[in-house]
Amino acid sequence: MAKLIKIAIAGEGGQGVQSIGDILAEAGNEEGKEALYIPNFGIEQRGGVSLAFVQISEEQIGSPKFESADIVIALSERAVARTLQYVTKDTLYVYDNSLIAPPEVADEVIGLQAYDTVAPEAQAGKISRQVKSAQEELPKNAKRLIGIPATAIAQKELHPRVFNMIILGATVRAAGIVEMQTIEKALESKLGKKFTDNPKLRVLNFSALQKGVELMDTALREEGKV
Amino acid sequence: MAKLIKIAIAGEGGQGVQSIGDILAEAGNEEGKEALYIPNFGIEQRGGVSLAFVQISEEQIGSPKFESADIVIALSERAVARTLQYVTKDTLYVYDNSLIAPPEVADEVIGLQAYDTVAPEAQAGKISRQVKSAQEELPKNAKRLIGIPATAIAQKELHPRVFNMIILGATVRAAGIVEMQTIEKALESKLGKKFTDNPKLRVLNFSALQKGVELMDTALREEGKV
Amino acid sequence: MVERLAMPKSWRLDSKPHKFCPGCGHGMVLKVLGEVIDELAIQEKLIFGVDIGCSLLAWDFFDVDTVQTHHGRTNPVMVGIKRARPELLCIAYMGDGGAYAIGSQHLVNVAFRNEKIMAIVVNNCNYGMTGGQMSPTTLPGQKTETSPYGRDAKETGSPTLGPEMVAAIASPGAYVARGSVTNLKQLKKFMKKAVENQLAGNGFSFLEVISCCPTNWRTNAKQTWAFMEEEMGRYFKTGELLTAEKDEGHS
Amino acid sequence: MVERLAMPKSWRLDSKPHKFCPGCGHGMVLKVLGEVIDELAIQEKLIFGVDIGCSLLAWDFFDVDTVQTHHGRTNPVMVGIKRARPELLCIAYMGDGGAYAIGSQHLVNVAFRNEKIMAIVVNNCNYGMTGGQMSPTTLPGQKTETSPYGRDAKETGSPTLGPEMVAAIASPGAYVARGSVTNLKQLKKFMKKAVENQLAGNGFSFLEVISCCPTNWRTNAKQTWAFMEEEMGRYFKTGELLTAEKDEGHS
Amino acid sequence: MSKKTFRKLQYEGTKGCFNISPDLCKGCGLCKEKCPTDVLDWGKELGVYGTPIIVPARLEQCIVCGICELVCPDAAILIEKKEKEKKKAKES
Amino acid sequence: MSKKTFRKLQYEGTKGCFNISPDLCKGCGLCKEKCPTDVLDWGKELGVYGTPIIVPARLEQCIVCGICELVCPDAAILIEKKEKEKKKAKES
Amino acid sequence: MDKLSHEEKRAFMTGNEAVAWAAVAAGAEIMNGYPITPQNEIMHYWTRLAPKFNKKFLQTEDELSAGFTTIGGVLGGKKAFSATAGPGTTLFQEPLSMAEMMRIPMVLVVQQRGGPSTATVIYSQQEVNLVTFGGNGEGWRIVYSTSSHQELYDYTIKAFDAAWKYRFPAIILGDGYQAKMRESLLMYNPEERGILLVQPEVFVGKPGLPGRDRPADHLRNAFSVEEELFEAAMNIQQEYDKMAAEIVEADEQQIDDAKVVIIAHGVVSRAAVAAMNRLRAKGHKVGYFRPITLRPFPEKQLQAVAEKCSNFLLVESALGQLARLFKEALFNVPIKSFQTIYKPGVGITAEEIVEHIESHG
Amino acid sequence: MDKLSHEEKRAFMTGNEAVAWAAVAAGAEIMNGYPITPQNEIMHYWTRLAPKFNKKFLQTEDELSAGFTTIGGVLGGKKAFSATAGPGTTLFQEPLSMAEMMRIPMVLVVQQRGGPSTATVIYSQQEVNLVTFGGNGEGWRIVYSTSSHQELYDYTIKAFDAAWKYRFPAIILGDGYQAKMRESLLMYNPEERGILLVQPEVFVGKPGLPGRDRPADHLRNAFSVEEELFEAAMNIQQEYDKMAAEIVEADEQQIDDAKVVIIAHGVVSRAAVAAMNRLRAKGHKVGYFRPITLRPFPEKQLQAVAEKCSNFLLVESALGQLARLFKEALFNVPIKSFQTIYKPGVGITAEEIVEHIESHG
Ligand SMILES: Cc1ncc(C[n+]2csc(CCOP(=O)(O)OP(=O)(O)O)c2C)c(N)n1
Ligand SMILES: Cc1ncc(C[n+]2csc(CCOP(=O)(O)OP(=O)(O)O)c2C)c(N)n1
Ligand code: SF4
Ligand code: SF4
Ligand code: SF4
Ligand code: SF4
Ligand code: SF4
Ligand code: SF4
Ligand SMILES: [Mg+2]
Ligand SMILES: [Mg+2]
Repeated sequence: MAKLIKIAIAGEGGQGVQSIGDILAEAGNEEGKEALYIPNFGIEQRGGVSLAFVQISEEQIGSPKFESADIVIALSERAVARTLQYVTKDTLYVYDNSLIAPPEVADEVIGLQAYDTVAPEAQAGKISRQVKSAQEELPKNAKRLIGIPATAIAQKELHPRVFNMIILGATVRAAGIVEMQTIEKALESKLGKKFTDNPKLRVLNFSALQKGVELMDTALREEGKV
Repeated sequence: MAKLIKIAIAGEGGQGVQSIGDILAEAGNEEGKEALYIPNFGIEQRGGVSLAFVQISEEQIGSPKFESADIVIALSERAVARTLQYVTKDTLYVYDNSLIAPPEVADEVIGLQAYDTVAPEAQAGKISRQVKSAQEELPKNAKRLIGIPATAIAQKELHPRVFNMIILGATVRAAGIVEMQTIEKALESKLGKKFTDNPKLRVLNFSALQKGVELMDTALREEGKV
Repeated sequence: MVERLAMPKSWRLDSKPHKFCPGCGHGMVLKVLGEVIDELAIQEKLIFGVDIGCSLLAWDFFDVDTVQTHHGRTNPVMVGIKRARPELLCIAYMGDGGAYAIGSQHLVNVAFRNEKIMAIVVNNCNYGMTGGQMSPTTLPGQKTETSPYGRDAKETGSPTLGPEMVAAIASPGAYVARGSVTNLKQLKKFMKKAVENQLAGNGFSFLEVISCCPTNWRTNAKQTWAFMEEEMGRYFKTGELLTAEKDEGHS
Repeated sequence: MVERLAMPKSWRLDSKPHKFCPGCGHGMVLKVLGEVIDELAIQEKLIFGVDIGCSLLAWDFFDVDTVQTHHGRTNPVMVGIKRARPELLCIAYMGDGGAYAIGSQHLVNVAFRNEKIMAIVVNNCNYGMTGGQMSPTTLPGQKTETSPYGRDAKETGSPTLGPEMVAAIASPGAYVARGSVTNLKQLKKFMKKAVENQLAGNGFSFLEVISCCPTNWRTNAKQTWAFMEEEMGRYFKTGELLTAEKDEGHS
Repeated sequence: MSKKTFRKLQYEGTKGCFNISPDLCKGCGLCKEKCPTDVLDWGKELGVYGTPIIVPARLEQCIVCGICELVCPDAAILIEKKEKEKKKAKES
Repeated sequence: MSKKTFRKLQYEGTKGCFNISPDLCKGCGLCKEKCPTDVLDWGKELGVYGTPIIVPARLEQCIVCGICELVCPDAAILIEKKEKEKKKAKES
Repeated sequence: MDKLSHEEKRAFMTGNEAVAWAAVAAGAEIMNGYPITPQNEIMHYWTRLAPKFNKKFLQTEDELSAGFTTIGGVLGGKKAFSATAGPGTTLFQEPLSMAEMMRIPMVLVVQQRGGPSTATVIYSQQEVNLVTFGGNGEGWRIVYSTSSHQELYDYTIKAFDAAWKYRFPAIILGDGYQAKMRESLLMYNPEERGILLVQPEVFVGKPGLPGRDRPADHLRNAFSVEEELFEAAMNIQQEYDKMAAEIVEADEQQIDDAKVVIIAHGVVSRAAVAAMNRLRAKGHKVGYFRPITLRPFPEKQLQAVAEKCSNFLLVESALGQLARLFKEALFNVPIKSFQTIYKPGVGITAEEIVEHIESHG
Repeated sequence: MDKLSHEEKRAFMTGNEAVAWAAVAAGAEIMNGYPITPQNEIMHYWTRLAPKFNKKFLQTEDELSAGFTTIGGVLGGKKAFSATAGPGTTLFQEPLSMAEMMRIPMVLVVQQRGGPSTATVIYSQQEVNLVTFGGNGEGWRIVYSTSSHQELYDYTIKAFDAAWKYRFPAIILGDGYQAKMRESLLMYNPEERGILLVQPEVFVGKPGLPGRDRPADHLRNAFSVEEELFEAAMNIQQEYDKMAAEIVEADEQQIDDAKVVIIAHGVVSRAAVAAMNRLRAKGHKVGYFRPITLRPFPEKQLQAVAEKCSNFLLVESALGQLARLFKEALFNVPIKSFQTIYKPGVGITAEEIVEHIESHG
């Protein structure tokens, strides 16, 4: 494993992108590594693409943002366009190849995912360019392109709200820099109260994580690269 | 005559010091010379010493304030103390050797002199040191010390209010850089309206000017230096 | 495909859907304003000034010349334009923070001077743009990011009553009212009268609007309406506080 | 030789005669304040804040800890001290310019927040310190350096009614009054009540004083009195506008 | 100058037409809460922010009062009264 | 701490003493205008700003009302009532 | 009457009065301001001139409002200006920063007083930092430092022209001495001298229905993402640099054979010239250099001087504010010697400079 | 409870949260502030911590009030601070200038955002001019530029100490990236580490009857005449210079054999170090220098570097603001080469620096 791994995650406002980044980094820190997470923010219109930058390293980390990512996760069509700039020939590019997940508007939060409208100045950066179709735009220069049907699986097998846990699981598997256990610990400390109140939630989230690991496993295996 | 003459005039708030400075400079300008007049001002308590700096020259004038004056006019005890710093061995030092003139508080202005309280930030600089007695403090290093009984003469022969016109006349005589005619013209343009309303005023002011010239003449002659 | 649907003609299509959050009161206020612009046919001579605050998201909202200014400074910028070009109509659009906190010296002095501009204050009981801090109009007990345990009126005071203050200091010719997005017909009436007051050159026109910020309030639609109608309604009474005495003989 | 003559004990002798112009109203206000300090025995716990304006000339006026601040900023400095040390008494002393123009955001927000300080505004209808420009309280038609042809109310507004404004926005516990140096007994009564209101911790205490600036008004003694009694008296009514509702149970 | 257009879904009821644009509806639900006859509910189609849009689920109850149109902050709803209705409204 | 002192001129009248300090009087004239019995006028002595000070030119008219003391912005006047007067004042 | 008389005329007046007249000559239409010593008389004269020349004036509630109403006047298409000093200059940084970003040609006269804080109302050269690089930005302003009433007049006219031509805020930097002293100057109507005044243009409220006849003007100073700002900033900087070459100004005398060059700006440069002349009269080879534009700074001109003589005596009524600009301009230029006279808040006389040079060489 | 726990603990949090904890650790008692992105969370955390630690908070009506109430808190003898950014930093110059003149140890955290004007709420290094030399004065402040959460913590503690020890206002200069990113730091109670925190002192309201038991405290910032100000200014400058030697700080690495030295400050210096390491790994002899105190500036330290290697690459997220301080410090020091990467308002990555050095040498 490289000493420093750089991950860019992008998606729609409601997809829980920031939670993925945050938990990843927190787990890295938990393991005694240097970890740095920074969201993109600005004066924003809702519905802009939300971007999270995560770096985990054995050593001190340089600038909080970077130009090229080791792993890019794109969770919507617009996210694909927005993340092209971070892709190099060494990038592992992960995208959701099921339909784009509609975030649900409801009052009770199941996973960490929610319809999280944020105030304008805390909003992730928007993309003003018009996006055509994700397929057309998928990066041609990446080292590997991996499609994960996270949305479909979440809806079919688990619950739409844990979509981002699947993604988190997949990312952890791909990055291989933190232990799944630590992720679970981090989740536990974030959602501990909710988990105690409703133990089903814990099961649901942890299953989703596991599902993500498996999906990534399969994907990597299918591409015959592991 | 020197190319540049520097005059510092100091007195109590009500003695019309600024008018003397202003008219002197204006007359210099009127004659096509370079002239510069600047009052001392600051956040001030009333009753501070009022200082006027005048320079008249054939050429462009440097800094508006100066360290050594060719002529210093001190019109009160405190003014003597305040002006010592401008005296060098080349300075002609003129002071009022009659009693210090009490400015009159009245509503109608006769000469340019008046009880001119000004707002704090427009006030001339104060002196904070305690002054003992003018006689003790008279500069010892001046080229010439000339006492003029302006107050006494004004009160006795003319009118207390034209005290500063006597001083102006004396200064013009001593400086020798502007014509008395120009001074009269400057006065005329300042007080023209008042003079027309009350022609006696013109006579009074012009007599005072003339008196000042004579007093200075005498003084200079007495000191056997002219 | 359709062009405007229910959008006023003065709304600029290119910037729609607009940049406000889902359910944001700013959208309702600007719809009412758009209708008034249309109905009074003032699009050509209107200068719209937006403050920093969520109002800045309206910087390209209308097909109307618009200046986005600094936080709290929209009133003076509009005063400057109005005095330079009295034939123009100037509307300063701002939040409760911009109007009653950082820009309050401008507001009270604009009122004292009876400047012939109009000011709209969208009162959402918090600093929306910056993520929901306490504002001068935050209700007692209301939790915000800087009053996490609820606003303590003893320590931080009672909610600012803007129109009441302006009415207390305004001169004859001024128009002062408070409307609410919970009563859009009344709001429109006030908005129109306020604009007309400027058209007539009577004096300062001031309109506060009770509005909502579901994002920072963390309310769903039902709670949003309830908070405005009940909680805010208790403190902030709608109605006209001052109307120009002299005849409003405008076109 | 005599020490104090008619000077209150809290006046500092070293800085007397004080720095105000002959006939300046500030002297009268500060004499009344000095007497109140003496009578309420608050010299030890009083912090006196003076604004930039002629009030700054009082920076060493009393034998009382005194802070000279910036133009318009005396209210916030006093708020900062009071909140840091609630056991102290804080009085912000300023002119009509400092209070109603450049510092008006502080004044209205201090009132909104019901800060437990006291503010004295010496209203002399102009900017005295800077040589007599128009101020928010300049009377219609009054000539000043920046209204050389007389204040035009249409263009520049009507005189600010400070206590009326503060009373309109103040909270329970606040004390708001206007006195005048033309009625020094009444002024002293108001001054005392205002100080007591802070002593009791009731709320914001606000006192405007009709005062004179013979230097910039260019008035003689007779005219000075007349201007205050007649011209200013017409606009600015003395009296108590708000008194604390709850019992003032102080020592 | 602006040439932008928005999709419109039209639902024809007895008293009038309910029009909604998925390109404008942000799914805030304000209209739903205000409808006096509980006509509105969430639809299947997604709006501009990827959230379900409002549809007149119980259109038959619609009295074309226009409140939903009035309150929508995004001008996503247009209520078109049928001519008859309009006349009636005027007469009454 | 402060040791500063000021000169005092005392004028004794029938009802009390009129005290004025030339070190404090700035000659503003405010007292003169307010004296109800026209006691005050300009004196020969000069005050702190070199202007004539106030003197009780018609002291016999003085009713020791204290108004002049009250209004003097420079605390230059002190009115001392005679004991009798004080009592009288109290009684009435 | 809304124009100056056509004759040139020699006048004897204060600097503040000269500025008021110059603003009229420059075609200024609106002044919005808040009183502060020592610039008050600019407002006093302007309010007296205003009705005669059909000009407008507004006394605002503070300097923030003075700045933002002035910006409003400019947006309305009028030549608008203000004047301030000291703490007022501090507050003016907020509107100035908006003007920098939005390219709003507001004009500001600054008559420096003592600092920091309230300090004195009298005089200093301590507002150089603030006028050149105040604000949360990159110093996109034009700053003319004047040394005489004639220059106050000339550069007030220039400042309006440069502001409107290049669309940057422009500052005329004087001081309390210049403000309050009286000396002579030649007043003129620039158009009579063939100076074609740049005409103001309307920013908002142009004719035509926005959205139909013309696009609406949507002016902003806030950006959503970093890259937008970066582009805007690089753009403005480029235009600033382009302008710099065209407007930069300096004055120098007797450099060619100089053994010492006195550096000064503003009113202090008068003492510098006087000192130079006196020293020359005594046979000392002394020269003088003075930046007139402090922003942009005449770097090339100064570097050319340094090539001829690099024994410098820098003189200012501040603690090294001019010196910082000077040092930046001479970065990586070898200097033989560098001496200073720093007198924060007090005037500097020719005598002192002469004395210094005679005793320090 | 009004003290931090005694254990040191590794935390993972945002920079804003780190500042709030650091202020508690430094013994800060009062925060008065006005919201502005990207510093808001400092206030959010402080308001949550306040009741637990017996601290006070006031949300003021604007930054002027935030500054002046903070000054009031300090005068009352409490460690008081505020936090701001962008246009707020501009407004803070007025209270800062009063603090400079009256030697009031107020502490201010600045999280830089894009400028000028409202610009962006995100990030920049464009407030260097303002924090170092804003205000109508001479820059009598202490400015620590931090590059990590650990430093935000450490230097917040240092800033309070330096402010109260030397009686100058102190600024902790961060930026939006540092404010909003999460990374690890070690939190500690300074007293447990043997750091003796400087205790605050009361300015007004001391015990005893003024005029009898003690002289009354009469504090002012205005002077009547020029000479009074001159004396005061020279005095303060002298004390500032004396302090400078004691508190100035810089960081440098691998200078001795360096062929190029990268100059950066704040968060950008992380990219500089990373670039240096990568380039070293490739065999390029690259060093790095970073001023930690921007005021006073580590001139001597920089000059010592220049003696060893004077091929510089200066990198900043602004248009030459650090460069101006750098050039001033190296006045009359010959330099071999000077290159720059200026990126106003956007982040700078190690990659860019590596690229630049590899392609430009
Ligand atoms: C001088 C300055 N201080 C602070 C800010 C940060 N700021 C931007 S918007 C805002 C508050 C907005 O609240 P409000 O005016 O009520 O408008 P809303 O967003 O609630 O509609 C603040 C404090 C700023 N931009 N400029
Ligand atoms: C920021 C700032 N702007 C302007 C000034 C100049 N200034 C000093 S005092 C003053 C006006 C004083 O008027 P007022 O507050 O009414 O007090 P007065 O002198 O009349 O008692 C002004 C404008 C200043 N010191 N600071
Ligand atoms: S944050 Fe609040 S006020 Fe701002 S756009 Fe969102 S809902 Fe509206
Ligand atoms: S200028 Fe006016 S207010 Fe100021 S001290 Fe003189 S009389 Fe009093
Ligand atoms: S028009 Fe009225 S009844 Fe019909 S859906 Fe809308 S709100 Fe409901
Ligand atoms: S109010 Fe408008 S945006 Fe909100 S749900 Fe209804 S139609 Fe959609
Ligand atoms: S005490 Fe009364 S009557 Fe006597 S002089 Fe004074 S004012 Fe006049
Ligand atoms: S009021 Fe006081 S200062 Fe004025 S004249 Fe009378 S005694 Fe003198
Ligand atoms: Mg708000
Ligand atoms: Mg006043």
